[in-house]
Amino acid sequence: MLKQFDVTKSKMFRIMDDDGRILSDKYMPVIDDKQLVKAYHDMLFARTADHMTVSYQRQGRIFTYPPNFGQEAIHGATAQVMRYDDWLVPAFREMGAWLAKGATLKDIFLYFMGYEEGNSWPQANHLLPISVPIASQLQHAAGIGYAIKFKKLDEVVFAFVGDGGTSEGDFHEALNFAAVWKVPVVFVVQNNQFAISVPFRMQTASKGIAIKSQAYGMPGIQVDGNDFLAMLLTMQEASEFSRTGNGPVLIEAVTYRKGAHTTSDDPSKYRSKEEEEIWEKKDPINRLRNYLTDKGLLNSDEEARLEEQYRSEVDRIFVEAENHPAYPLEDVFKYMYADMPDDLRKQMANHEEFLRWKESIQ
Amino acid sequence: MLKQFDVTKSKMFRIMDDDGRILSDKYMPVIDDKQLVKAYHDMLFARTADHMTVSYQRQGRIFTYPPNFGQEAIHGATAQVMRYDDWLVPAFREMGAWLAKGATLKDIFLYFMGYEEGNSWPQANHLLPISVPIASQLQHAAGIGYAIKFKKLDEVVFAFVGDGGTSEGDFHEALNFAAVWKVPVVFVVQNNQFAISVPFRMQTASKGIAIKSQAYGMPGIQVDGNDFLAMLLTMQEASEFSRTGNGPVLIEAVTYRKGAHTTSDDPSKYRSKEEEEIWEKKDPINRLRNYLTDKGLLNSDEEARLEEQYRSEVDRIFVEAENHPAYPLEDVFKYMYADMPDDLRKQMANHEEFLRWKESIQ
Amino acid sequence: MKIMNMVNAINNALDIKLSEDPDMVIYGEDVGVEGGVFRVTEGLQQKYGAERVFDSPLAESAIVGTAIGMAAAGLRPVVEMQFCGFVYPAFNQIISHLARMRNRTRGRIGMPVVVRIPYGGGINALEHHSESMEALYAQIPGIKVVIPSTPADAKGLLISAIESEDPILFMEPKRIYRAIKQEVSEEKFSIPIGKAKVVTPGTDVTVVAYGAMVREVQKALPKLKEAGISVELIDLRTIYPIDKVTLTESIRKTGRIIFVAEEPTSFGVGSEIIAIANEEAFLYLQSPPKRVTAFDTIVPLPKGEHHYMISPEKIFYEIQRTVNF
Amino acid sequence: MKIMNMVNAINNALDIKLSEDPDMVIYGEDVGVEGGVFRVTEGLQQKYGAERVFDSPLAESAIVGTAIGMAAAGLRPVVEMQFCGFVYPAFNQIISHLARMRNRTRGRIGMPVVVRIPYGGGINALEHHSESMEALYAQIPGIKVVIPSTPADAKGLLISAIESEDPILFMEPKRIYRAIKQEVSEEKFSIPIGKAKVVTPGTDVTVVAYGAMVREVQKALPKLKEAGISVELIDLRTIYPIDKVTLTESIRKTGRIIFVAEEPTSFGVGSEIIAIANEEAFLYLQSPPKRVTAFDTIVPLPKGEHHYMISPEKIFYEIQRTVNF
Ligand SMILES: Cc1ncc(C[n+]2csc(CCOP(=O)(O)OP(=O)(O)O)c2C)c(N)n1
Ligand SMILES: Cc1ncc(C[n+]2csc(CCOP(=O)(O)OP(=O)(O)O)c2C)c(N)n1
Ligand SMILES: [Mg+2]
Ligand SMILES: [Mg+2]
Repeated sequence: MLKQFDVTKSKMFRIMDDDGRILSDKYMPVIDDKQLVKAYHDMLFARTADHMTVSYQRQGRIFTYPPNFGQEAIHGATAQVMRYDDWLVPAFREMGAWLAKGATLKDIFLYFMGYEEGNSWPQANHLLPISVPIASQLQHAAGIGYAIKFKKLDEVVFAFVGDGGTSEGDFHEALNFAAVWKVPVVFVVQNNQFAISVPFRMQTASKGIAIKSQAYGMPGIQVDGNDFLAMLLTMQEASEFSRTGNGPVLIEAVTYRKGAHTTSDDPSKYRSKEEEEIWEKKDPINRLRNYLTDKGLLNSDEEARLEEQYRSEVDRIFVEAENHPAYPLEDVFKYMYADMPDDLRKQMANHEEFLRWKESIQ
Repeated sequence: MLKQFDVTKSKMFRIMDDDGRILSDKYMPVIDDKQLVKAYHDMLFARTADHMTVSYQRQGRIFTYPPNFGQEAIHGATAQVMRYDDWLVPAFREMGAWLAKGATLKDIFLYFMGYEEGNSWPQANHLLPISVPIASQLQHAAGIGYAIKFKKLDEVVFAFVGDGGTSEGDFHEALNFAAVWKVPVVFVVQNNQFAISVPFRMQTASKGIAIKSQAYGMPGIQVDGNDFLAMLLTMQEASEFSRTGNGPVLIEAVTYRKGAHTTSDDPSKYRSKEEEEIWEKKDPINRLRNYLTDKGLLNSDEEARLEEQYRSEVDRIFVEAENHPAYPLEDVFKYMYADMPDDLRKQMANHEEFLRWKESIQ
Repeated sequence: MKIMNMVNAINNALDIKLSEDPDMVIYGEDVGVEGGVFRVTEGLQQKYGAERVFDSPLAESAIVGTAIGMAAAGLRPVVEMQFCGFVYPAFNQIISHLARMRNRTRGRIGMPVVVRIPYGGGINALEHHSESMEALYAQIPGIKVVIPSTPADAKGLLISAIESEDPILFMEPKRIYRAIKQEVSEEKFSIPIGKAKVVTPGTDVTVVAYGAMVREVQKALPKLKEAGISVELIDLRTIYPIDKVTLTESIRKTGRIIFVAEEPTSFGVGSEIIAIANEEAFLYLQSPPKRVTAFDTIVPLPKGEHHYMISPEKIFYEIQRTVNF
Repeated sequence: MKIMNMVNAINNALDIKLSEDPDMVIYGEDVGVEGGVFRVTEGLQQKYGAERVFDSPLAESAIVGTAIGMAAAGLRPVVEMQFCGFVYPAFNQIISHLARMRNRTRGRIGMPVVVRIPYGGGINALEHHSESMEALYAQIPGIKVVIPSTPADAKGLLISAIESEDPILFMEPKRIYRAIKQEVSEEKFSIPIGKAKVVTPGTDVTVVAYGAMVREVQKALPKLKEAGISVELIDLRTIYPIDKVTLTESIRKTGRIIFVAEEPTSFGVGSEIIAIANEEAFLYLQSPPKRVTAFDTIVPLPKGEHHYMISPEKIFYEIQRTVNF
């Protein structure tokens, strides 16, 4: 598909319709049924965790959190193609992909509870931390790509950014460097139609994002990001393309941020219920469920049981995270440099002296 | 031409061949003979001034200077379309365009002699100063475009940048903003094949620069920047397009930096004589001269006389600039803020005290 | 008079200036339809239209960069950087052009641009949302840096900033956006840039603060009074140019100076305050000028932020130690 | 031993480390084929190939940004910013990632990256080519800032910088790139980061300088000696973390401190030096610590630069006044 796709003309690549029925099986990803069901279950788990995180936030048990609701197929497809040695360079809204790369849900909770530890992901291989400054992480991806090529390794980088992020200069520079260096980076833009309150049409006057690949001389493709099968095929082809030394690829995954921007945001201020309803019909999990059900691969009883199981698993992990030890003073200083400079040591000692005084007067 | 040009397919737009013969008169700019000859003379004047500036620099009479040699047709064409109220947003290699916008040669000399005054251009209307941080000035152009649209004025902005400059994030952001806002900015990239020593092919993997317009949903065109007629038609159409409310345009003017990057640079370190000779044959002034001679519009005696006249005029102006009064201490402080803060006043007074002491001990 | 918090007061200042000056425009990420992530510009697009108050694409460099062009062409842009941690993509435009255009053109092109920057910690935010890096900006020749500490000051200073012919970074202590409410006149008034304010006169020690830290110092005042220490609290209001006259007078009177801020200790505004104390009042100093400032570390995520933030207890503790030096 | 200027010495340090460490790469604008606009990397591409020493597209943010990625993936990039005035597009990558990656990942991903920055005035350059904004960087928690003042120091400090696990901004005083020549060993040696050097011991006054200003102070020394003033000249070498031990010892001994630098006066390294003098040696100070620094203005273009640059005469004048305080 990637080869056939003409960013100046082709329509968004889809395999299934909004109801999960195959539109055309000309291009179908290779994946066995078991794996397909597993992918679906992983997406379900991610959604469950996501929903529960939002409610933990409402309960005041966690700080600001950016929901992933509605974008799970993108992460689920990424999960299927990422190998152990491949790299994942996140923005901040790809929970399913982090989990697939080896991040633990507990770490993710710790992070949004306010511990840096939760962003260090010791169990994960080749996973960069969450990156908040929009689009800046794409340059890291290009650099990792260079290192891979330099060391002649069999690895690919998957780098994420949002539609809003494509407006930043760092997006441009990262794609340009990756293309000039011809390094293995798959750039995935989650075009979820909004950058906080700003709709996509105010972000750029171009016909979508995939076409921006022309500016860098790399292939691009616009794909229905809520269509798991199309997304999977695209990721398979893109990663294969990059892995075999052809340089970077730009994927525009068209989706919708069904939730709020973060838990501090109220989308009703800037978008209509009607619009939300239109997108409700394109929900990626529903579509995949329909497809799998039609294929006789799902059993609704089991699914109810699974969801129940997921909920209690998530909750158990969350409570575990909540019982994480307090943040020691030393941790503020300890990781600033490889060796702590005297100055920092002294600032810490002075603060400890103050704390002793404070204790003494109480 | 702009409408017909397909950035993904069309070949570079040319009207004349390397010898100044018309390849096809399907697209010809409207310009009367007298004006055409004047344009040629202006280019000749700019080249004379440029060459002489380089030799002043060699004589140690001026500091670092970036030669314009070889790129005169771009500036000459711009000169023809810019109106009094239009804006010119320079990079640092468009001398002919600055002069056309009302900058005096004396000011230009003052600037490269090391006076800020030479960058203030009091005689020019709507001319921004020379901008050294690559590509940053394009954002100013987009902002001016917004102001023009906001105030419903009949003005266009001409903004310049080099091929190297297209790699900067600011280039991307500026074009994106201008396109989203649909403001009247003609972005002119002088693709002179080099960014100092770095050849264009190492700057981007895309098929040229015009195609980058696709990323912003604006029209783009690749034009032979050494072909005055093609350049003029392109500038006419682009400015007309922008002036009538259609938003920005991206022009890639393909040219060659025949001289060094600046007077501190030595191109023999990074490019071949053969390459230089190939481009020598495409010299914009020679081509226009051939064309005009064929049309019987030039007279070689007169040209010799003119060149002589230009040389003495340039030299007179240069000597005038050399006799510019010394840079007063106050000028270091005076323009920092609308009103000088006490602190600066005091720093100046302290320095004056030191100077008095220094004088006293001598 | 009306009860306003700082968000209301800033909104009110913007409203007044928008209605007065047809060339003023406001833009930035989410400032239009949504009215800003902190709701500071709420209602202004409805009132003045989407040509004067609008959302921009997500690119800080271009937000400042285009404001420079607009100012050159006669508009008066007031732009918002969404958080202090996201100004950096615009750093080049700020330092290379916004701060330099007037000087570069020998006064021909001034830069009447206001860049609003919510800054500072204490709101349990994500990474990059809590920094206090005002010293980075204060040291850039060609711009001015203003920080209000109350709703009324925010209004008066912002009106001055918008009317200034020079570029102003207007840093808003988001921690007290809604925490302090006071009566603020709905009429137009302005407070001069470059003048500090003596919040509480005193005789034993000069305490210099600004932004959210003024309130933290105030919280420590009763206990200090109890301890018999008379504090002269100065709200700097403008970080550059610093009001050395007010500072010097106070230090010469009290002989002691303590600087309280959220910023990291080294190479900060506090260093400059100490330098000023030395240059202007060396012979009056009875104890070493003291910085009560944050560690030279990155602001910890919320679970560690209490270690980092300056508390009234710490202010009390350090002031007492300085006075007993 | 071989006679080297600073360009030779830096080139030699890069050469030694390239030959030692196969994971080290060098890139930036014009550093490959051309060997850099100052010829600092000359010959290295020929020797080590275009995969290890190469030209990048023109984009500072991506130069630093990709270096961050390379470091995360096990390379050791040494990148060049062409001039001090062109670092700013990379400011976001420096402050938001380079300085923070280690802390953000609780030590899991370190950033062994060196960013070389030719800086400072006195070379009759175009706008933006003469700035000394080291304080901007020194105040960023998470990076270190190193500035050599001689060829040998440049070599030894750069070798330490490349071997450091922390990100280093290595600022090179371009004015003395070729002006100072000295014997430098061709062998590998390193000079520790974070340690200042007592260049000339003395008793009356401590003078702190770095970079090109060390030489300017040295030019003033004979006259000062004539005037009976014994100067202890300290070359800071590292701007962050500052060697407070050496500084404090010296100030306690001399009782007087003068800071000499090309940077603007306010909010600079000098402010921090004064703060340190106060915090560490208040009771020893016999006169106000003094900054002999540039105006709080933009560096003038060449015709005005003599007003701005610090001269040996001015250094003499200010030292004499301080000692006679
Ligand atoms: C450089 C920078 N500017 C502003 C912000 C504040 N901010 C956080 S998310 C966001 C919108 C991002 O939109 P998009 O890239 O579409 O990603 P999405 O949130 O939709 O996943 C903004 C403006 C930031 N984090 N970084
Ligand atoms: C932001 C920035 N980085 C680096 C430089 C140094 N520099 C000056 S000109 C130049 C090359 C510019 O190449 P190009 O854009 O093609 O313009 P040309 O010089 O060819 O006209 C460089 C790297 C600069 N001026 N600004
Ligand atoms: Mg989005
Ligand atoms: Mg060029």
